[in-house]
Amino acid sequence: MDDIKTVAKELLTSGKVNAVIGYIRYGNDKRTKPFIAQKPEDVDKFVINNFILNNLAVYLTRKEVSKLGKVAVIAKGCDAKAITALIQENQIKKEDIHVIGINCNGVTKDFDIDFNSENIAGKCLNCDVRTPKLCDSLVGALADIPSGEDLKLKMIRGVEAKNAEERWDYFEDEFNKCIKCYACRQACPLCYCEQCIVDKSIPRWIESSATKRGNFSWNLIRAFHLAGRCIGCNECERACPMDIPLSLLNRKMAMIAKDEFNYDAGTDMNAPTLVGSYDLKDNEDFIE
Amino acid sequence: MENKNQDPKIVAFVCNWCTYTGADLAGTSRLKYQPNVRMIKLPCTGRIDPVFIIKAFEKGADGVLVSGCHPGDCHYNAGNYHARRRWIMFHKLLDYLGIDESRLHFSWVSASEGKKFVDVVNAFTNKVKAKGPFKKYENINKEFVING
Amino acid sequence: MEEKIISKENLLKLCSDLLKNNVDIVTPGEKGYIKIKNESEISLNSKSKHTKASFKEYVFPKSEPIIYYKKNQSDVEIIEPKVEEKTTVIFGAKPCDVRSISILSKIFNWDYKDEFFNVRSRNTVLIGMMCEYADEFCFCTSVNLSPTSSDGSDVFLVPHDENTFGVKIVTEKGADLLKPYENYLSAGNSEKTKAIEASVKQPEKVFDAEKVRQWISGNFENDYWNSIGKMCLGCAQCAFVCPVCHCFDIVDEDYNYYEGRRMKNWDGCQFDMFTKHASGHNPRDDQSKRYRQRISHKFKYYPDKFEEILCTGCGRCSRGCPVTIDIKGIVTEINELAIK
Amino acid sequence: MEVKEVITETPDTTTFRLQFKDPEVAKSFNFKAGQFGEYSVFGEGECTFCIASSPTRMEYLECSFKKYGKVTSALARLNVGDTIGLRGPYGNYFPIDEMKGKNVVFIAGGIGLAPVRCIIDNVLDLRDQFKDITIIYGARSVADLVYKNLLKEWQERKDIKTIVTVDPGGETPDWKGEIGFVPSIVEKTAPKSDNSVAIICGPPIMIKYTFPVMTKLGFREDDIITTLENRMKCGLGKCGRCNIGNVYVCKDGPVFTYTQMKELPQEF
Repeated sequence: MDDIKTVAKELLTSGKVNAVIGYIRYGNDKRTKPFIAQKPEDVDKFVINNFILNNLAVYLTRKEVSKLGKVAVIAKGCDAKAITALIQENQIKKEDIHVIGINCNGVTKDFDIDFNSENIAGKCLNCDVRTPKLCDSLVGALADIPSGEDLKLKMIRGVEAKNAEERWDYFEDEFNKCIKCYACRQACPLCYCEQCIVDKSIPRWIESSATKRGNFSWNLIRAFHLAGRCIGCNECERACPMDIPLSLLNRKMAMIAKDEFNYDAGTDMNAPTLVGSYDLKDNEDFIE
Repeated sequence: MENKNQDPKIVAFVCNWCTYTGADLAGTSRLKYQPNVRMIKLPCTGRIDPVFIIKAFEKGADGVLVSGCHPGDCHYNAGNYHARRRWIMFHKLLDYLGIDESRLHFSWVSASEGKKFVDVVNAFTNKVKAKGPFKKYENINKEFVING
Repeated sequence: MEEKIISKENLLKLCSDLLKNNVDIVTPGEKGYIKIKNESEISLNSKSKHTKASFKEYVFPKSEPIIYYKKNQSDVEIIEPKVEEKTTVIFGAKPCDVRSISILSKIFNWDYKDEFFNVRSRNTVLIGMMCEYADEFCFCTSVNLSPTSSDGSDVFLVPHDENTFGVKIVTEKGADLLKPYENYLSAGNSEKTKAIEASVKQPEKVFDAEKVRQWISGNFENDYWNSIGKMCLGCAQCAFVCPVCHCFDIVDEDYNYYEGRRMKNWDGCQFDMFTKHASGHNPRDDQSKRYRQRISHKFKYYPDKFEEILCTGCGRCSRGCPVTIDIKGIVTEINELAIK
Repeated sequence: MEVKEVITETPDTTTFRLQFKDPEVAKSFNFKAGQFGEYSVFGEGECTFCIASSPTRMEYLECSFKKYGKVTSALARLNVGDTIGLRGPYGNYFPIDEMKGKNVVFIAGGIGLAPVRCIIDNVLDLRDQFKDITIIYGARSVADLVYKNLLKEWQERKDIKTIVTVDPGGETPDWKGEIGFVPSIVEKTAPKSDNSVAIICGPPIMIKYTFPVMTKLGFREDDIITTLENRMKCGLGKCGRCNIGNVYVCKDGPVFTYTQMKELPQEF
């Protein structure tokens, strides 16, 4: 299996791409940050380890990056799903990017913690895309990963078990923490709208104030706009400075999409999107 | 906002071609239904964005009724199929967040179903009346309200 | 400056008494600064990591109404809200956080005086505590602060050991707060306090703020800004957790057609919408320009205007940044560019 | 404030004539030419623009705005008798005292005439204290010219020189004024530059190309004055968005000389 540096260097020197988006170590050994290499020698800083948390697909739709021309991007299995979803939604073209897939051995929940069964990210526990489905080159080798308990799923089940009133109270409290910094939106690879619904002011559908009402509506609509689109990279939750358990919403929506339509986001770049298509046999028990 | 128990506020988002015409038919047929519904006509159920429903609740609606053409009858061929798929996701999300499912009602009412429209409105109004005002949403609305 | 000693037991009693006297106590919790209900929740750990957000929201709330209006026919009635005059004690804040109030009061009091801020800060008593936590993102020493600085605090605590704390009474306000509880305090031991303060590990001083200021003045169009702009995702996490970022937005909200309120909400300079004109023209239309504004505002514009660096070196913005854009690293690099 | 009169200037530009509801406030309110206000439609928000009438005519205030965003659209929907809010006056003003005894050139484009009009009226009311007065005004098309009646009035006055121009392609068959972009008309007109002050306001692109023309004509950079525009919210130097370098446009502006503008970071 090829080494990331060799692959990236080859892409840059041959001129196949103008830039490679990857990870470099930052600060201590348990932290990385995204980095855009434009010169072959920049590639030497690239690392692949258990702390490459960022989903680099978020950069592909950004104006500052698309200016660079054709880019290569390092993608874990979940990141490759995001790229697939972006292609599905016609935001990027397959031929404009080069995906360097990595055989992923799991990542941590956050930086600065050890990689072990306690700290492994929930999304890695039952991961079915440790080898990315969509990639132009593949690097790294698979190894055993620690197993752990999927706490978030347990939380979802916990919320489901509550009655409606308790659920409302729970989410009202959680959402009330929101400060409207929109880190969740900006960190999300699929939140690429040029103007977000919350920034639209004529009329103002979603209030920008961080009040209970504004927060509730914002988090509700964010979850809905990602329904059937969220690929579960969980970057929103990691980015949230107020520790709102956003995955409780996104994952629940993905579960609904699976139950209702047997749909998994980001698995087939040629498939129609979930809300962009329909089936005559869709469930309508709830409609009178 | 007073006397909410007797007088719930209901917002109906209806499609221009079927339900609205159905409501018209109810009118011309002199059928009576409860007057709590404020109807908002849209070109198609496919145009009913979930933010409309959120906004309705924000502005104090106790119930929201969404209605359009039966499957297969859409004036634009597939608008209601798209809408249906969206509603499946949306009503499950609202339920998960703890918004009482019975405050949001979906129905198909065609242009010829004046009677069905009356029944739907009456049944839904009674249901919302029984539920009483939407206290939970009112609470978050009234944060920082004038005079405390 | 008067110095006293207080035992942990008495400190808790003091908090309990304050709570009984209807004083709000805000203390660093596990996730953020929290208003406590019981004195046992108080934070006495000088080694704890910074909370994710600062206590800014207790003096400058994330959202607050500035006026209410009631319309009838063509007339409008305006009701101005009153900020409640209630004493709040910020207990056990780090020296970098405590400093934020005096920095912020410069902007809120030049020219027009912002009463919302002033009423709150007047009623806030700051009990700072020496800090024994330093990670790679801390740089208080570089912005002329230190983990032992009582600058900005009304009362400053220095833990002597697990059960005793040195109490420095820094301001009148601090003395007034403690006056009724004098019997909890005993004579001070400033020698010991000094020794402990000297033993605290100080974060390394990594840049010279004055050099950085000069470099920024002459390098508005430097390519260096572009390299950051490419990586920044454009959220306002950094601004919202920052103890001294103070930009805000003003929007109207209505309950119904006749009644509503005008809100003052936090806003951040990394948003595209922040400076976008109605016509579509945007003076800062690129992420690198927006990031340049952030750094320049903190290390040049604010010092130029108010002689105060708009940064306390707490490192929150970097710790929380989704893509680890490290302000300390960036300013250090600027410092190196300046030396060259 | 009560809307007393609504004047439709162009299809998308409206002028309001406003009067204070409270006579006490009306008595105490005063401002200087060039200052701006924060106008609000309750429930929609606030919006910043200059006071377009002259401080020498205090019986009413005027403001002109172009329908663009949320608040201006809401303003455009208002009728006579409606109430709007006004905070202000904010910002600095044109140095009218220093301009006395000098030649004055006013150059404006599009809706940029509104802030200039304030000072023009002010100067005209004190006509004998100034020397030659030249007004050069341009708009995209004939339909986009604002204050048509005033323009006519100015053109009829013998003691001032008024030139009105429209961009090429914007003329109508019966258009009698100049055709051409403002900078080239300024160059053609070549107003006297010694002992003169020029006041310029218009779209950024017009200002950008007029500056070199002015320097070429021999105007001192200190004597070229313009008013800047930025997105503003508070008007009090707090909220941070109108900040350009060290200055807050809402406090230290909106009136700047060319010299001052050159010192600022080029970010407007």
